[in-house]
Amino acid sequence: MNTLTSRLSQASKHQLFWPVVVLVGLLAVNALYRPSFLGVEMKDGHLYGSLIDIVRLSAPLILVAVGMTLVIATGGIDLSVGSVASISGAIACLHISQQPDQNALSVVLVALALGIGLSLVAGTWNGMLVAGIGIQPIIATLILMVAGRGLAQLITSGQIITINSSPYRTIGVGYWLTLPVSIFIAIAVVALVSVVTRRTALGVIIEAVGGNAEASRLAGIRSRRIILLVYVICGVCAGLAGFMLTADVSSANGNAVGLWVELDAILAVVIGGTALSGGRFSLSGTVLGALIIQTLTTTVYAMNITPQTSLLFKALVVIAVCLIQAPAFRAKFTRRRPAAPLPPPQATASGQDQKVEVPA
Amino acid sequence: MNTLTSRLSQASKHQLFWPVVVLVGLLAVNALYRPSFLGVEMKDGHLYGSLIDIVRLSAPLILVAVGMTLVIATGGIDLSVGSVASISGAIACLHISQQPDQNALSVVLVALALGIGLSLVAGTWNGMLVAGIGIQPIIATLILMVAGRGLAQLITSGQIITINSSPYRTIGVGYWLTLPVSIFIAIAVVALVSVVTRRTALGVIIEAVGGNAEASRLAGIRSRRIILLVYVICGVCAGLAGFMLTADVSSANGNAVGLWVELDAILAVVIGGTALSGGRFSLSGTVLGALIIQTLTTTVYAMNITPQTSLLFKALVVIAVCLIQAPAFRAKFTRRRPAAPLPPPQATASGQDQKVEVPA
Amino acid sequence: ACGNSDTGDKGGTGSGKIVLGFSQVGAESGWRTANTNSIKEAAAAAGFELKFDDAQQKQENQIKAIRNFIQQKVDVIAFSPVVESGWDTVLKEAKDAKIPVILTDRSVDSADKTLYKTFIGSDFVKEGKLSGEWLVEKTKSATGPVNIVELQGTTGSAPANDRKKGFAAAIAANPNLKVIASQTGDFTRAGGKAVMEQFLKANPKIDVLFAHNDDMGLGALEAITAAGKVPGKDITIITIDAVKDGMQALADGKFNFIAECSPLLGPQLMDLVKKVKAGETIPTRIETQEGTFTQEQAKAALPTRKY
Amino acid sequence: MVESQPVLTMTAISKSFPGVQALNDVGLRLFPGEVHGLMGENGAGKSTLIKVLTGVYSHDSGTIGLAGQTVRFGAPMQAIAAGISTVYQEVNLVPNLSVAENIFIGREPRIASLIDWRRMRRAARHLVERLELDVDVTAPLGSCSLAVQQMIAIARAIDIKAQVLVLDEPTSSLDTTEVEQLFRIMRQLRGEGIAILFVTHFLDQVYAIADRVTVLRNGRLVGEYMTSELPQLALVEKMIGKELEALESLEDQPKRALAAIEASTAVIEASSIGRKGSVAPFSLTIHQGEVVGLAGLLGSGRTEVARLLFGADRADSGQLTMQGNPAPIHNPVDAIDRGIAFCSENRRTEGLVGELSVRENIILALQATRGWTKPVPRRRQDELVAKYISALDIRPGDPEMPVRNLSGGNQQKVLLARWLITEPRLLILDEPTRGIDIGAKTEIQRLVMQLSDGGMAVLFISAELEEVLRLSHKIAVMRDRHLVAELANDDSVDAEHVMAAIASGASS
Ligand SMILES: Nc1ncnc2c1ncn2[C@@H]1O[C@H](COP(=O)(O)OP(=O)(O)OP(=O)(O)O)[C@@H](O)[C@H]1O
Ligand SMILES: Nc1ncnc2c1ncn2[C@@H]1O[C@H](COP(=O)(O)OP(=O)(O)OP(=O)(O)O)[C@@H](O)[C@H]1O
Ligand SMILES: [Mg+2]
Ligand SMILES: [Mg+2]
Repeated sequence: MNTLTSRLSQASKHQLFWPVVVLVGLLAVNALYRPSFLGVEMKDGHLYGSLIDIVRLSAPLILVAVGMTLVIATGGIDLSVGSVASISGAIACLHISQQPDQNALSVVLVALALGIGLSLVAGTWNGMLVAGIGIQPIIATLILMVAGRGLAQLITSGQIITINSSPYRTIGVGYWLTLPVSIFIAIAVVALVSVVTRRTALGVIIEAVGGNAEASRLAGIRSRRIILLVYVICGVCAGLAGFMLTADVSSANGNAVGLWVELDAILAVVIGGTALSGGRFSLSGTVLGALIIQTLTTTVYAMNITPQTSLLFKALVVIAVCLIQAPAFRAKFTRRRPAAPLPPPQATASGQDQKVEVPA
Repeated sequence: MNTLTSRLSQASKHQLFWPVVVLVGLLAVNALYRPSFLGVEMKDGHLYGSLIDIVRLSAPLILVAVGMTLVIATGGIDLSVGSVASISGAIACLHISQQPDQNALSVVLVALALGIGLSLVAGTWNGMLVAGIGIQPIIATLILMVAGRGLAQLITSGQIITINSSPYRTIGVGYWLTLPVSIFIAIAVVALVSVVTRRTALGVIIEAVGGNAEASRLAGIRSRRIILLVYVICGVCAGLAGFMLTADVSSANGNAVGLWVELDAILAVVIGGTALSGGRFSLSGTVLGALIIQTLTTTVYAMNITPQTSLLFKALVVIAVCLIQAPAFRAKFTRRRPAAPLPPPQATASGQDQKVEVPA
Repeated sequence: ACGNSDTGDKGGTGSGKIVLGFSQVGAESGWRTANTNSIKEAAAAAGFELKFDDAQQKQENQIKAIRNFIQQKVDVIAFSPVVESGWDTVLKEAKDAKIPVILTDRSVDSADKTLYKTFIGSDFVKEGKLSGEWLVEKTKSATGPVNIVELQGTTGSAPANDRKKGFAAAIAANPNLKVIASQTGDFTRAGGKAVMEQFLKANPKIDVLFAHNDDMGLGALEAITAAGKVPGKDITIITIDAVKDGMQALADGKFNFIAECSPLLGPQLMDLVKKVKAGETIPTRIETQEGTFTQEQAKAALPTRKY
Repeated sequence: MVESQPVLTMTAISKSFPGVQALNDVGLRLFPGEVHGLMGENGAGKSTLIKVLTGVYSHDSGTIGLAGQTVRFGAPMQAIAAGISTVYQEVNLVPNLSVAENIFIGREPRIASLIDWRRMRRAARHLVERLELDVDVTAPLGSCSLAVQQMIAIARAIDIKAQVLVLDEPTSSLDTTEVEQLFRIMRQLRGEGIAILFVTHFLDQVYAIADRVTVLRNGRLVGEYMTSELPQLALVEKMIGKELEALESLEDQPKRALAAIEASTAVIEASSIGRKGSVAPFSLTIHQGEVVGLAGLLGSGRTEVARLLFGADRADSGQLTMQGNPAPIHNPVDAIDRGIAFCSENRRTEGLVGELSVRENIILALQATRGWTKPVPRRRQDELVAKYISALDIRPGDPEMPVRNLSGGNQQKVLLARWLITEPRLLILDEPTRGIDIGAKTEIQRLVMQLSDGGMAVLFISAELEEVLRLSHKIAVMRDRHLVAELANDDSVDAEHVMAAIASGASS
């Protein structure tokens, strides 16, 4: 028993240990480059500083990544999150912009409802394609990823919709208890999702479906519903992120909102230690991953790295993360999974290659 | 015995049958919209017409998709093809642009050598990350996808390199025996790859690794080498495509060359009937898939569909293909594999849902 | 602006109308949409049949689209190149097909100037220069160093390269003017804001912001106010384009100067098309009528602003 | 018969996994031209020892000597190259490749590096015939029944010209006839001087073929014995380390009266249920407290029958009746809601979720019936799990261990536990004792009897006819995907009868 708990704690340390190290490392680099980077001052009633920016800006990514985590845990993937964010942001801003009194709370609430509504539809659509018809997730969601931009364009009729609604702005740039509101939203969502997955059986069932879908089916799990559900959740998370992204600049640009966020989210999930092959997932890991990615972006600006090299810089850090995590994986694989019931090829490929690698 | 073989043959028909139908359908639509669409006339010594354009423009996509097919057959994926194409095109153009006589064959040959060289390096890099270190393919190649753009930028130093070299142009827009040269290149590569994979054991081994990496390893296959190899092949194919793309416009734009081609390639592979979960692959299917995608794009222009709707249009066609293919999959799943060892989650998820779906 | 409605005509010059094939860069900004609208309205007004194509920022798309125009035997082709170079091939094809080509708003760097009839559009270098010169003028009294931060457009794009070039050339006149940080904001508000936030924190003393377009400037506004600074006062803001939101900001005194980059070249384009079709000779470089705006001029112009 | 020089010597081998000392100072000698039985309970360390030998795992300490010089394989391919050919416990082949490709993968016949498909198929067909299997070598392996797959794996192994042949529970789901085939070939190979290491839980098989046995217990070496000098009981005691009165008590279980049971209400009535390409329509009635055994040759369709009753595959003809009223079953969910449980034959692909812990795997089916919104309270989980871990003696008895880390037999027990806690009305067991050691096997058999005495209906599929005879009140005989006979299992019936029925298909 003891040995076990200690081993588990070890493992979990493994899983979150390295991401934490990287995050701290990045912050340290910034601090060295510019000591004031870590400084946080009080400006008209709220905290102010690069750290706060990072946290605020990472909020939407956290939302998207949390939804993505569940999808990936079932062995799927959702490429359409960026487009969904763009759509929900667009519809919300469109509605507000058409109202006489943009500051009316009711108006904003309706706008949010509309956005969430469309996100639900989008999520359901993805879920149906994957679970209902059985199109492979990458393809199924790729469709909405591409077509979604078109939809967003249609909603904004190709324009950039500018709004002037303080309640809506609050979502993106408001402060509460000296901290950005967006953070509280992100925290709330993360908390909610973890409770729903971990206090109910949803988490285990998701992991079962991701781990061995056929076995789950024969165990009487309604995999289709579960899969549908996670895509819906993912869609809604993306929709919420869309509000933040548009509220941040009080305008909706169908083309730009949430561009590339799907890749960032996938990275966050993987850096957080959830395998793309599905199965066990870690929400806390994902949150960490999101923070790392945002810090990376901010670092590029803060250190004013030239646009050409910034991409390389980012890539290098990601490699670094993967590399230092690899040994941990490897150890895990060799110690805890040699007889793994065939995880999907890539995973196995790595798994077994690592085994091959084990030094005699 | 008989029933089985006939069933197999059916299946294989299924596999290419529907893509062909779709392709023909698309062409038919165009012909209806503008009868001249199918017309091919002789213009100063070479054939000229929409069909020719489709074939010529699809050449680079075919190259990329063929490489992608092998990678996907091992259960992997290569997101970096676009960047690799951009890099090899950039280096080639850079070299040519720096020479006094851009038309010298030797110059062009060196340029090509440089491009292929870099592509090899890129492919090896991906292969090492996936097979060597065991990073999950999406992430491993995502790194190069992102960083590669940066590299291309650095090579072109953020500018657009324009060249004026007829031998190089030939690769993209030249004609031979009244047909575009690029076609012959594509055909040659496809032929080469099919021979290498089908006449040697390579094909089977790839399918084995993709089907059950652990088992392949126990069977004494050096999965790592195979995986490394396919990523290298994929890289080189992407590099070749890069030449065509840049030669087509006699200039290299680090940002633009090969943008989104990875998605088109993945679509082509899937439409061609190769499962993203790895295992059996079909090169002919992939070629068909590539032709469909290109025809789709051309159709959008020829029928002058507005940008917002064009995306939707494309998406719809892709769904259509996936849909009509789904029953075939479904049938396969239910009839031939109730006890088949766990395909990766998403596949199984669909697999089993399809089973659940089978009407009584 | 969701595309044009004409799909009836089977292409070609079947009907008597002049057929104009136009390939647009994309719809990346309010400016671009205004440009698109201007062209569509003008075409309709002139009674042309417009075959409109959106290249979505991709040169390949644009080349393919142009080839299609050639096949469809349109009377005149016009397009705004996504990038400067790599057009010789397709332009030659057009020339072979005896279809005149007009470049709008962005030029190409083809050595052979006969490949296209004319280039009508703004001069990005000039826009940069105008911005720079205004700043030099404004700060000539300044004794100490003036710290400038620059929000570049999308890396590698012609407007970004040229505006940077022109601006740099202009401010060279006053050694006090220094660009202390320059980062791409991808022409978007979110980009401009995120970058500016860090600029503000990294550089305690920022006197001037030069943004390659209004949208990035507008994004930066948020960052500046959040930093407790007053845009237009503590930090002088110079942008390019003069889209409605930008002009509003200028009129409200949040911006200090905008070099116009007018998208309304539709009418000009249409009578060029007529001329070309009629075989008249026209100059190979035509600049869109556009000016610059100070806060006062903005207040005046705003009511009559089309976009 | 023991020759001078052992071809393979493993000495003082130790291997530990986190929390488990799988092997502790174990030794093994293999002589040319012998069949050597490796015996031990579930989790004794047999498979681990084999995987250490072939380089799947690297051992912590100890030495391996092959034909004189010491070796240490970094990967299976090296072991193969060195002449060690292995059939691993869990069938490890590539489902999407054809039978022929699976047999020859990694060593395809070539003409100057070009693969020679024709020769490959011919050779494959030849091999399959040698094993007297009737399969299309171009069919995808995934479409073959588990037993067939196991035979294919064997075919592959024996075709590799090796000096050492390792077979880890090759007979676990084979029927007597296939076992006979296998033994014939093993003797033949032994005659050619090949050393064969043979793992099984069937004692009679050991005595039928093995010259010597090495016995492991809890990862330790108990000893090496000549089979001829070691009586069954002694061997069993060495394996489980205690007297085995259990077995005896079960042996002389009286056959139980069918009449009483036939009187009791029918739990399920299948009338002409069938599915094209899988099983011909059949009718079968199972009563409360009745154990119905399915007998048949390999590939006769037993698993398919089970899958149909459970809705794992959808029947395309006939209907089901439960407690008198029609009960259409379209999918496992329906079946489970109606109190049917199906313990599938292929635990690895259709049973367990390797990544999840023993506890989560055991709870899974119960949880599924409640839906995800109503989680089984953690305390209740722990009780249930603890209860069945001890009841089935699952080792290591650590509920939080990933189930993939358990030994084959223990995994099977976990799967069994999953279904037992759902307390079904009808329990379908497809090869439930596959790969399970004698001790546990008797436990499970007793369990089945208890359950049926308690009124549970059981459909019992096993390749082991004795087992079927011992447990079932009624035996349904399958042949070529047809249900050809039903025998009331009274004292008159014995193995011969059943075999006869299987052969002739004569109904009774
Ligand atoms: N998973 C499967 N997919 C397709 N066909 C199968 C599958 N399993 C079995 N079959 C076919 O159905 C026939 C019956 O197989 P099944 O496993 O039901 O027989 P069985 O009596 O259970 O024999 P075994 O002892 O192999 O389980 C086999 O001959 C095989 O060809
Ligand atoms: N990958 C692993 N990680 C951790 N423990 C393992 C692993 N593989 C095996 N074990 C443990 O090692 C012990 C021996 O397992 P092994 O598979 O060798 O038993 P076995 O003799 O083959 O049993 P069976 O007859 O059931 O196959 C078991 O306790 C098992 O739990
Ligand atoms: Mg074992
Ligand atoms: Mg069976």
